[in-house]
Amino acid sequence: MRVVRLIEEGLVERFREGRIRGPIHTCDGQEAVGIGVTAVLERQDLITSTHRGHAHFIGKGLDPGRVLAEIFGKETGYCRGRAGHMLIASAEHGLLGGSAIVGGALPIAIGQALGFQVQGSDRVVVPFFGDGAAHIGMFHEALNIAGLWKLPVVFVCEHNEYGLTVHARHQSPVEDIAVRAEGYGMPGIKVDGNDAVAVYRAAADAVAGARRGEGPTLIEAKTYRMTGFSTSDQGGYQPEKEMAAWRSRDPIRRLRRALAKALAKGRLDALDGEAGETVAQAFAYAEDSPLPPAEEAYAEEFAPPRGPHA
Amino acid sequence: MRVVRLIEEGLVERFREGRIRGPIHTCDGQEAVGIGVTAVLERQDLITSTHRGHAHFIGKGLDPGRVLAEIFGKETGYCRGRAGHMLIASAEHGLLGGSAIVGGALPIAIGQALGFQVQGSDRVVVPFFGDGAAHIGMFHEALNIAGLWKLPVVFVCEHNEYGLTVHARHQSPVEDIAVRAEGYGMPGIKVDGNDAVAVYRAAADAVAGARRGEGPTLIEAKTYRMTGFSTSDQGGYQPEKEMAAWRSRDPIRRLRRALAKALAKGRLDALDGEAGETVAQAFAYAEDSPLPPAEEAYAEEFAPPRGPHA
Amino acid sequence: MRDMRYADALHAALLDEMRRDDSVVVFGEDVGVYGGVFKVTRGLQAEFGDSRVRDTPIAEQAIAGMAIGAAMVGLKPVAEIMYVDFLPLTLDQLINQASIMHYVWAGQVTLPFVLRTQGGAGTGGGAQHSKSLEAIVAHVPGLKVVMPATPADAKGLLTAAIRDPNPVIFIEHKALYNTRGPVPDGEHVVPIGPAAIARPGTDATIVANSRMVLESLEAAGELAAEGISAEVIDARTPRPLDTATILASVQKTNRAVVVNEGWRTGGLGAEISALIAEEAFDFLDAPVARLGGLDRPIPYSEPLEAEVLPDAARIAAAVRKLL
Amino acid sequence: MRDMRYADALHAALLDEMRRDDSVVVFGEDVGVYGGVFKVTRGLQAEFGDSRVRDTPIAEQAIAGMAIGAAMVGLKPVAEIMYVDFLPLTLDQLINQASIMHYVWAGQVTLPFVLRTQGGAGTGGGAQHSKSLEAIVAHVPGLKVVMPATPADAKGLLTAAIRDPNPVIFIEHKALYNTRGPVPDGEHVVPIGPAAIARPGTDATIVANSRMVLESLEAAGELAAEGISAEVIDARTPRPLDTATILASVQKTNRAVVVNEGWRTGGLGAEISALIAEEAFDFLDAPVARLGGLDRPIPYSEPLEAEVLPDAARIAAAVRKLL
Ligand SMILES: Cc1ncc(C[n+]2csc(CCOP(=O)(O)OP(=O)(O)O)c2C)c(N)n1
Ligand SMILES: Cc1ncc(C[n+]2csc(CCOP(=O)(O)OP(=O)(O)O)c2C)c(N)n1
Ligand SMILES: [Mg+2]
Ligand SMILES: [Mg+2]
Repeated sequence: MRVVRLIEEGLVERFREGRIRGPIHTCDGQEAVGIGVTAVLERQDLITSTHRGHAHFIGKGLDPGRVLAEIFGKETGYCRGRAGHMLIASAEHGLLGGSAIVGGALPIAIGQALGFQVQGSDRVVVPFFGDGAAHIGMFHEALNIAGLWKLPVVFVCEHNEYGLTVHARHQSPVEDIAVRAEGYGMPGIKVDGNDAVAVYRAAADAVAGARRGEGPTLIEAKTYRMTGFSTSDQGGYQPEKEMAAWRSRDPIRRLRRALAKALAKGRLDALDGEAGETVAQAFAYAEDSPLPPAEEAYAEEFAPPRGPHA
Repeated sequence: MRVVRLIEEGLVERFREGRIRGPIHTCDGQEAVGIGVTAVLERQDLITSTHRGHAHFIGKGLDPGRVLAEIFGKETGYCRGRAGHMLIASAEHGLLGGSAIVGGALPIAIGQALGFQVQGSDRVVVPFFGDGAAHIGMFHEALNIAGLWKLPVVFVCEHNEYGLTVHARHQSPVEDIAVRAEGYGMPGIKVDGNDAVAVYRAAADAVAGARRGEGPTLIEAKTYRMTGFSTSDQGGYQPEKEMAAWRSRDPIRRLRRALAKALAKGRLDALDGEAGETVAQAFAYAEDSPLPPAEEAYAEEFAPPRGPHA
Repeated sequence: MRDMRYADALHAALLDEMRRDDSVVVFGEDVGVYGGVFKVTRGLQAEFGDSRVRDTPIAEQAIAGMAIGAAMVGLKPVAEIMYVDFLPLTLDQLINQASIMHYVWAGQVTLPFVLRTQGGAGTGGGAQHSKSLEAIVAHVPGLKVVMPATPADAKGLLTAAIRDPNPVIFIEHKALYNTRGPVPDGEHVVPIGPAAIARPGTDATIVANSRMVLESLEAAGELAAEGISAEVIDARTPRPLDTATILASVQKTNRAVVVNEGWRTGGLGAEISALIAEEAFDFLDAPVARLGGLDRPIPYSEPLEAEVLPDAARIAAAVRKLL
Repeated sequence: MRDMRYADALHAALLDEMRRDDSVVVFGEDVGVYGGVFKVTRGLQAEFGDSRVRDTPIAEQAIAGMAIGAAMVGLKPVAEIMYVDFLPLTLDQLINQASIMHYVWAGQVTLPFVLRTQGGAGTGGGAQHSKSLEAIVAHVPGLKVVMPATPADAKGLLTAAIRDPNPVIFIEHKALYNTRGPVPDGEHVVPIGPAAIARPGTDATIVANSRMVLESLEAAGELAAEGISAEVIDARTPRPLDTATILASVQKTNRAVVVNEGWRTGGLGAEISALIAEEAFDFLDAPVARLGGLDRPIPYSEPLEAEVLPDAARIAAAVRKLL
């Protein structure tokens, strides 16, 4: 979580200095969800991510340097600079992948799960999505089919109270997305999304169930986006009081307090130091990497055929 | 209901003789839903219909002769033969309109209701749709928004146990669509769709509530399609026992039994006779009407502008 | 060679590929128990079971998305969208997801799936069940678009599509399912890309696809009786388009008629007409004639529907006018 | 005349029309409290209230459907789809519903709604936030498609679109919002249909739209310095397309370059190139040159993104090659 936070702070700083193109969507305040859930997964399990994916990337084991390189549009990025900050994928880490179409990865995630079911594999798919995505049609189609076929999926809704700038109460008449699970024949679990341990426990149960073939679960993690929608956010719609209340629930400080009881004081500081080091190296790597040459734009439109007997 | 049944019998017969083009989707067995619900509505209330709309058309007061003329592709049809059997609309009767895209009219229906709400009108919109339509994304988006904005809509799901050929149990993990209403902040009502009086009562309550500004209701009418999906249905998937069980619950015979207690015997026979007469005349009108001339295909692509100060 | 119905040729391709390769799966609305509304998937669920052959709910966005996801993890899905008219429901998944992934993720994934669908008018389906929407998908880089006109191509191109590592939108024509023609025995693969010369000729080139190939062949027959030799090119894969074959033909005949059932404005014919005039300008003795569907929704009534579609008589007339 | 930003000109049109006509309503994602991600709808909710100006959930299919339904009962909705990349989600509603109703229902309803959206690349939005998809909607009979290039047209065409009794897909360009230009004071209506002659010339015709008009004007400026007089036509309404103005220009200049930011294959340029070659064949001294976006998903990295887009240098080069 510390790595994620530091990466985002570094990105926002560099964006302000005009050194990155795209707006940066930080998951500042919601790190516990991505980190808590991915901690449960095996490398061969898949996740799909969103425009707000830094915790997912780091949690799933991607190299921070190559993540940053992609965000900087560099040749050494996971997708050679073609994807950018919102669409990062790393097949070897089971991230397939980022998507900046709200809800757009949900139908794909159930397709991946369908694949695992047909193959008789015990791999599991975890699509992350926001509260705003819970009102788009693709959500409905995907959850209905997942419930119907008992697909090995754990749907993780990061409920951070806002769509882009519109509060959840103006997006839906129901406060909890989890109540919809009943209409899809699956359990709906509400969890404190700022409590990494609680998130981990809920995800562990759901993933284990999915792995055993018991079908999908909808997990709704209640959390909050502390620093606005993205770096292009002009603000003005998140009440200061609300923000202050959530700031006091910062998931990193909470986890730190919990760990402080179990670990020696020095250990935590050492971990923080390592995180700082990792992130500094990652930025250096990304910034020193070359941009792709313009000719790479002409890369093949299609994958080459696999021959007549593919 | 008798008129609807006779119309469909006449259409199926003529389709078999090769005198109509399109496959005919009968609502044979489900007439009580369309008739029971529309009986509650005022002329200025709107309905949207489906590919299976004969009860809706007749219930909303359209002239059977002009309905049939449209189905025959005649110039005297409600849409001059351009719409055909699945897309009939009659603005003056508040049918806007048929749609053969499953679920496709739901977003439009809430738009109509939005219009009435903005205008401060007490008109109500009733979109009809099938159980199969309850799993498509547009259903979800429409119900969420209707619940959120408390739009004057009554959603009527005609649950006839099948999509096209696939049983409801292979389309969704939940038996009752009505359970989903909770996820949209609206009441979900289950009603015996083969009981015209029960349907009428449920619709009357829901429509009155919507008219008073209390927001939408989802009504799920449980019924059955007695004669297959359409005249192009090759059958083989509806178990004979299931069909027989439902045949004994024929809504027309049920209503007749109920009315027999209240009305003199002769009165019912007279009504039947009138229905037969009406339908015979309607077919004669439709069959005698001319086809549109080929040049009509070039009718204007766009509505003419209304001038700079429209 | 065996004489087969177009629908049966498609069925044979599915059956052969499913037997050959366990990773081929079929899903869509009514494709399982019922065997598809055009019966192309009949019997597959009985043979391969309900894991590999699944009836889905009515959820086109999910059908497309599942094809993408399942392809990513190693299946070769052949998903069905019942009518091309419902393809717009899938376009977010096709345009924003399927089409970009191979390129944007720098080759990390391939998406070997086929979306089978069928389009076209002529049977009174009305404005929501008769359209030809190939121009929309053929505009999108990263998607292949295939439209067989004959039973042999139906089998051979569907086989190639299933084996192709890219998303293939495979558009059949509802009025062709009952047409018959010879189909080679055994394995029959028609590569995606090359156009076919459906009838050689020397005086004018007619470029058509799908059902319009049949109308063009009929027109060419009529013209032959008048001493006019028309070459008919079947542009059976609108994307990638075989520009070489089209241009070579026009360079020989110096005249071209382009025919497509979709709406004329902005249709496939626009691309082909522009291509010819841009690349074979010096060879053209007359402007390209472009026939397409009338720019209106497809009306239901028989005389109206007939009026909006190109046909052999109009194609022949267009050729005569060029000479 | 007042010098205005393109975004402000759009805002002014909305404000004026909402004041003039109570039936004009605005809805879409983030258009209310926040005033739109490009701030075009800022302040409208404060002035007109949250019944006429509504933030919607993220539900593009419903947004399009609501525009249709509300228009049917007498409102004039101006709905917003935040990025044209999300337009595919609305295409079922546009193609199967909005586009057919006036014709198929024989004039019983009109659908006076506007779907505002914005497209185009150049800002690092990546493959899902940079596309130009006008060719898809411009192919569909019954839809009007409008793409203003200047602040004056932004105001005048949006006003006309709101008053038009037909569905209008109004496509802005994200890289134009901050451009400035003179806008006539008071009521300013630019009719939908006619193209504009953005710069008169005699040696070659450049047909462009949206941001490519600016690139074309820059190219024409460069060319003028070399003694080449290029006429720049702004095909600002792709549907209905003003064929007369385009053809008249080519008949005068005898040479044409067609430029569009969307993918070249099957793009708007294909229709315009085909049109010119078909209808002005005898006037052409050289084949039409067609420039479009490279047929690839739009890549994120700056050097790659720049490479896939047409620009002034390439347009000027194409003109030189024709002469
Ligand atoms: C289909 C679609 N509609 C709209 C957008 C624009 N958009 C990007 S993020 C966003 C808000 C998403 O809200 P939520 O799902 O809650 O995610 P959060 O940003 O809160 O993490 C919107 C509307 C989009 N990217 N895709
Ligand atoms: C979007 C869409 N998908 C598929 C179809 C094909 N189709 C027509 S009716 C139908 C079944 C609809 O089931 P249901 O909603 O229960 O209505 P019913 O026919 O039972 O009245 C299907 C799949 C369609 N018309 N539209
Ligand atoms: Mg959110
Ligand atoms: Mg049904």
